[in-house]
Amino acid sequence: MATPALAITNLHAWYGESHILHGVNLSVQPGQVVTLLGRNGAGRTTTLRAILGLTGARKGSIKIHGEEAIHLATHRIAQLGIGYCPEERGIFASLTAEENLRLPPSLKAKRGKAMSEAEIYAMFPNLAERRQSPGTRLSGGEQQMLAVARILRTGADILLLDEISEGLAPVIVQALARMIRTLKSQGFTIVMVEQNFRFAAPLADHFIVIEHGEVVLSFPAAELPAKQAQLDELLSV
Amino acid sequence: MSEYILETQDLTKEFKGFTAVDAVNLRVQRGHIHALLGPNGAGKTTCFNLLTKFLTPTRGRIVFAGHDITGETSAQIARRGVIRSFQISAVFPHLTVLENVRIGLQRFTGTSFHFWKGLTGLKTLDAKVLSLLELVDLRDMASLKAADLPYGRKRALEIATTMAMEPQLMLLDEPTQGMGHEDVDKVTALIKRVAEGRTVLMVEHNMKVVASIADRITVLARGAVLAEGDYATVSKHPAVLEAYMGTEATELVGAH
Amino acid sequence: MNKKLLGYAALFIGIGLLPLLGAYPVFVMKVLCFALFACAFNLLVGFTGLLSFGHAAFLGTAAYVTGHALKVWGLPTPVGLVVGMLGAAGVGLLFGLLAIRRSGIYFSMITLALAQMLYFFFLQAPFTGGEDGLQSVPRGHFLGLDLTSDLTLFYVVLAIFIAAFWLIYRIVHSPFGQVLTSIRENEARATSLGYDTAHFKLLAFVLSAGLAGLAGATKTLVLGFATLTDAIWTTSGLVILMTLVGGMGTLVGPMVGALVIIALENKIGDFGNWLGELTGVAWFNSLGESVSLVTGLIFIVCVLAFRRGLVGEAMALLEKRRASS
Amino acid sequence: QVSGDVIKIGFLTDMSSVYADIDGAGGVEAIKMAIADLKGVAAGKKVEFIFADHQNKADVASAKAREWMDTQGLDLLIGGTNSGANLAMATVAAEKKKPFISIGAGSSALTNANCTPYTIHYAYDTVALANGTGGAVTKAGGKNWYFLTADYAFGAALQADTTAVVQKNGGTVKGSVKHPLNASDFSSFLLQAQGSGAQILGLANAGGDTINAIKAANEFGVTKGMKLAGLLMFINDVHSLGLKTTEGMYLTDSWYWNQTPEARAWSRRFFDKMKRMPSSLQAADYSAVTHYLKAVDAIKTDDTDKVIAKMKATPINDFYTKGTIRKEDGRGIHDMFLMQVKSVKESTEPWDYYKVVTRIPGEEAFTKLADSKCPLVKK
Amino acid sequence: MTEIFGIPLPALLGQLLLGLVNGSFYAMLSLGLAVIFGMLNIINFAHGALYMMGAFFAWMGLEYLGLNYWVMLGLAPLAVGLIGIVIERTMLQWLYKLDHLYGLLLTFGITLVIEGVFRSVYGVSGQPYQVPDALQGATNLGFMVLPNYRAWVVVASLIVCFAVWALIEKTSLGAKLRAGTENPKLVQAFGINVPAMVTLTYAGGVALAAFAGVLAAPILQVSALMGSNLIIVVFAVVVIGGMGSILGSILTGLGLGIVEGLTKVFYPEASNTVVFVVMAIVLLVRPAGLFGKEK
Ligand SMILES: Nc1ncnc2c1ncn2[C@@H]1O[C@H](COP(=O)(O)OP(=O)(O)OP(=O)(O)O)[C@@H](O)[C@H]1O
Ligand SMILES: Nc1ncnc2c1ncn2[C@@H]1O[C@H](COP(=O)(O)OP(=O)(O)OP(=O)(O)O)[C@@H](O)[C@H]1O
Ligand SMILES: [Mg+2]
Ligand SMILES: [Mg+2]
Repeated sequence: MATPALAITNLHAWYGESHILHGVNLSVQPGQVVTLLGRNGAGRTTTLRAILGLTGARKGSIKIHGEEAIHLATHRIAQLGIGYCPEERGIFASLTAEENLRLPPSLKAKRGKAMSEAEIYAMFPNLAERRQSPGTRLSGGEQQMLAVARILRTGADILLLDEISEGLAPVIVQALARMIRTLKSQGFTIVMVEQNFRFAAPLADHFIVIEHGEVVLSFPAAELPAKQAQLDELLSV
Repeated sequence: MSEYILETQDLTKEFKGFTAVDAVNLRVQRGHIHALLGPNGAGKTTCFNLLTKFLTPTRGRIVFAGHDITGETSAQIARRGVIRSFQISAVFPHLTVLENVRIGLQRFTGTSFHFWKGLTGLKTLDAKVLSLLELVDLRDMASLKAADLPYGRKRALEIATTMAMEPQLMLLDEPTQGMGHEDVDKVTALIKRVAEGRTVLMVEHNMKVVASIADRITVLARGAVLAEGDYATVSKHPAVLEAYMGTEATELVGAH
Repeated sequence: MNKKLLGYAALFIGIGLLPLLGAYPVFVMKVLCFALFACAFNLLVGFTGLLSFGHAAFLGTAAYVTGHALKVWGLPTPVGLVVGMLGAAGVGLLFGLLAIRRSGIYFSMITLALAQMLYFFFLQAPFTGGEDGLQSVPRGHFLGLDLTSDLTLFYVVLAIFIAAFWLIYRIVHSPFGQVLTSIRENEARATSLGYDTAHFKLLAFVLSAGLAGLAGATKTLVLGFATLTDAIWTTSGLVILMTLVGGMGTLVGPMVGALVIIALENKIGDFGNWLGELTGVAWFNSLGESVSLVTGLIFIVCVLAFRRGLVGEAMALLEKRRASS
Repeated sequence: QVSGDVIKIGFLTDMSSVYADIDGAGGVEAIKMAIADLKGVAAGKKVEFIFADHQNKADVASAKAREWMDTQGLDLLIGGTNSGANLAMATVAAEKKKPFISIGAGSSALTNANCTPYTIHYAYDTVALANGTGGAVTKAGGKNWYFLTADYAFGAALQADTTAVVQKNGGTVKGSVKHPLNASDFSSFLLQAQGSGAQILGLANAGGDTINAIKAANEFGVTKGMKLAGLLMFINDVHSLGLKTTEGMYLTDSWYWNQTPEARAWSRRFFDKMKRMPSSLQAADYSAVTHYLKAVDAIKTDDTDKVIAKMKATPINDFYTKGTIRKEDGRGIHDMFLMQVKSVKESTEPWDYYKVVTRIPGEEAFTKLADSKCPLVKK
Repeated sequence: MTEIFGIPLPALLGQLLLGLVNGSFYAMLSLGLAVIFGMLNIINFAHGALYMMGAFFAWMGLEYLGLNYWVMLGLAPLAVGLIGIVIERTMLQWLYKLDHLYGLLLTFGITLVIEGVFRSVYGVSGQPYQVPDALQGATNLGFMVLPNYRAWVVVASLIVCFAVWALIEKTSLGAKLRAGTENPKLVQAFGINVPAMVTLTYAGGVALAAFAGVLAAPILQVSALMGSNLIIVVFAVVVIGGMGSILGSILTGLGLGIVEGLTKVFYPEASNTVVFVVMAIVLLVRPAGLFGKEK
């Protein structure tokens, strides 16, 4: 088996004294699309943040393309080929849309295919129109597009996407789904956190359910029908 | 007396071009445990900050027990009996457990500005403090420094301090966050117990906790109220299902 | 508790014996005055969490007011001291009302700026004697004691110091002190419990100013003059250093810090000469001219490696040992 | 009968702050030279010398002086720069009954309102400066004055003393502007001075303030319409400003290194050690210590009263000056000199900065006994 | 002649212009403080000392190396910037996790050391520094004689302030800085070396101070203490302006220079204190400062 793009073993993370992740284990193969499921507050976002070293303290092992990243500074981790689209979108108010888009630098160790600005604007025509507006003046949907768009420029080949379909109009969600498929076909590795199961289900190769800071269920897409009942119970409100 | 102890009208908070709380009309019934739910960043903590004046609302009104408290300071609101806890535990780390609780009780003695007095006057409060600590199983740890407590015990201490203020309305921000399973159950039981005769408004991500103790639930998303009702209603509410977790995996157009 | 009391008693008796053991009383008195100044400052920074960068204003105000009261108005010595202290507390109230409006770094910058404003006022005001200062302030009598003798004055100053120290101890261990501690540890939580933290901070500020004033007034009495040095911003820096070196938030720390820093100021030249002789490096001989350089280095070392100060570190060490045994 | 079997001389001056160059380490060197020239012995006893930096702080000066007298058996205290510090030292010396010679302080109060039997004010004071520059410039036709005054006691005294002299000589004062001590920017004050239409701009300030004011005056073309009179300037100030900016200025001083052959000879020795020419204060440091040690040697005791009496009884006659110390108030009385700063062309060697314009006899330069408010002066 | 409150109009204009000169220095220094504060959350007390260092480097360049004003105008900020890098890497970076007050205390200590070194080597009486030949002389504006050098100072500082503003508001580097001030962690998560950016920001901020120092050298005497008096005034300027915006700190700096200039005409005794008085008033009316953000 090839080196996993991302391999996490026994990851613990804290916010201050609050112990959020209690030993997460997961592994993602290159080119795979993995969806992290779980209830609100289960720790999925925290998992993504911990990969990048954005939580308070963390412990365990995180290997990116085989390279141990637990002791690296955040920007060094990112440079290993990670593109992060945060849950709260992280659009900078003091930057225009275009500046937001151009903010992440191209990564040196380019493994994936970096999209050009033209390709991006072609994919999200709304953004082209509003490139001079201050970032946070865009509508929620536009902000979400911008947040995704800006990591496609960099050449990162592992994308961590936190609830990108949230709050978007159905057409856009469809566009995003198409986009993810395209990205997948181009060989991107994708880890998605999704509430919108309808959005995630057809895209994912693999599902992982997190509960109380631990992985409680992990199965490939093929097993989805068999696991559906268990999944419903784990995720029911 | 109105049946609602707390009402907000069009409560709104905007940060530099972004609305964190959007025209929220919240009504909390006296005696209820009322849960505030919503995804991360939905504006729950911001709501708490507005209610206790840690942030000034951009618009809207807050009425507590028939008084318009929109213009009052944090301390005034607290003295009206609205006491909050914080998402990240808020104890006084270098005071002992006993002193932590006593500092709250002390306010009622009216001696808080007496810089010339010794602490003997406060000792009379200790009995009451210990009985409060008893409630949260902290009595044995009364003389420890708060900083040395395990995290779950700190949250319990925080609740004890909050209770000491005899609040009419307790605002608890994620009281079980960051705890192990046993602690979660303990704290849930504790909240249920202390809620008797008071009103509690709490933010909680743990559905098990919410399902077991909440009388009423308000769900926020993107700063606005998405749904409201008891657990049964809310958990079936289509918008909530949509925002939380679509259980029917209906296929997306064009999928597969 | 009792052990602590005994410890303090021993400490003060020890200090009381110093002149009899040949220590130079004026030097010890000066250290006591600065120790009191640092203790007063520490009441604010150590127990309330407010870093004032303008405390010299209070030392200076009281020094001038007391100096003027004794020399020009001819008031009895105890009255002069009290008047100076009240003057400082009054200035403290005014500064406090403004500075309390902001917190953190801004609070520091505002106190610094206000103190600088007062400094310029003192520089120009006729009653301060400008840069010549207010000289030859008479010591007078205290409760029938003639204070011209250094030794008599010494015991009076020591008594004042003990009284003030007791008051500070009292404040720290009072209901009010409890609220201050809670504000320092977690202001938001204290507010949420219903305390108007601004009012508490203001009272703490005024008390600290008043006590710093007492230090300034006493210093005028000891040395017989009040000068701009008392009010200049570097003096504010000095008291921060004393507290930092000794240990913020400990009761005795500031005393130790004051002793170390004053001794350093006085002895660094000798020390430099000694080093110069020892090492043959001529530069050391000029160390006496570089007090501020050395002070700056101590500052840096303290902030980087030694934030608990001498007493704080010692206490931590003791605690560790106790915990491990 | 020498106390402690040594003769201990203490010197407190500014060694690190604004006046450090005027006296400071150079003053220390001058005193060491004085002691060495007498082979380190007086009245058969060893002479010891200690010094410290008072950082221009009266409190430091006073505390140090007190400590030295209480614990070190000090026999003579020399006060370097700064009036505030010197007034404080004088108080302590009087209390401890030790001789105190003030060299660098300007305040005439030292031997006037605040005089003591133990204070000797050796070199100069504001009155002498006023009489020198104020008097000479007015007599030379500079009748219209405007003052740029440092806003503190010393500046005010200098302005007041000079005003009196100007008016006595038939001049008028058109106005004055106060600037804060250690002002960084003088442009606005100079603009006001320029608008006054006066002929002479009197600088009633010292050190860095004088230097900055002169620089700015040149820059703003003030010097085109007005003549500058520095009321208190030392050669170090001129050195740091350069002749280009200072040429033609009047100033009053008690001594200039290139004044006489003896002065030159001593100054060369000093230069070899310090790499700069001595200021008048440094020369006075040497002179005063020599005068004291010779008095001790003559009467074979360091008893305060006797030495002071001897010093007052003996005329001073060395390369620094020829004069006396007035019995009544301890004021050193000697000639003062009005000098003019040479132009670059006139200057023939490094540090060749002044030409002497007028000699002002001591009796005219300093406060007359009749005008003194010193309580020791019986009237 | 037209008079305003008894002051002839030309004289007033002259004073306003002079106020602008001083304001230029306030603007450059408070701008540097604001930039540093934005990224590091540290109030750089050492700013005044580094400004002094800039002036000293200009003087030393001429004295020891024969490098003229124009060369040093570039070199001195560079050198001070390098020193800034050393300071940030060896000391400041350890404090980011602590209370901001420690940053203030540390930089205060650094100030004492830097001043102490220069003072022990060069004493305190100022070193003269000549106005460069190209800018000698003065221009008669009719209402006043304005030395060419001062005019240059205003122009140069406006250019620099504007350039810094443009750099921060209009370039991609500036975009990174602005983003970093909003959310440094996220910016770092994009693979941008934020720690290095922080270091460079500090270097840039202090280089700005050094640049101001070089500009000041021919106006003031170059002396060890030239920075410490200025810095407190600049602090007051910062409190008045509030740490809100780049433009805000520039405008506040210039404005207060002018206010101070006017005070020198109408009530010179207060010229040292007027900035502090303005500060007190602003605090009463707008505690966050004129351009300050809500807490
Ligand atoms: N910055 C923070 N400080 C303290 N606690 C936090 C912080 N961010 C998140 N938490 C807490 O950590 C827990 C896990 O949060 P996380 O964001 O990982 O949840 P999630 O599974 O992504 O849920 P959601 O659907 O709400 O996004 C929650 O209890 C949350 O409140
Ligand atoms: N002071 C502030 N300035 C700007 N934005 C803020 C501020 N405080 C909160 N926000 C933003 O407001 C939104 C709501 O935050 P809030 O803390 O209320 O969320 P929450 O519902 O409590 O989430 P969680 O479950 O993670 O605790 C977030 O996007 C947050 O970034
Ligand atoms: Mg999440
Ligand atoms: Mg929250």
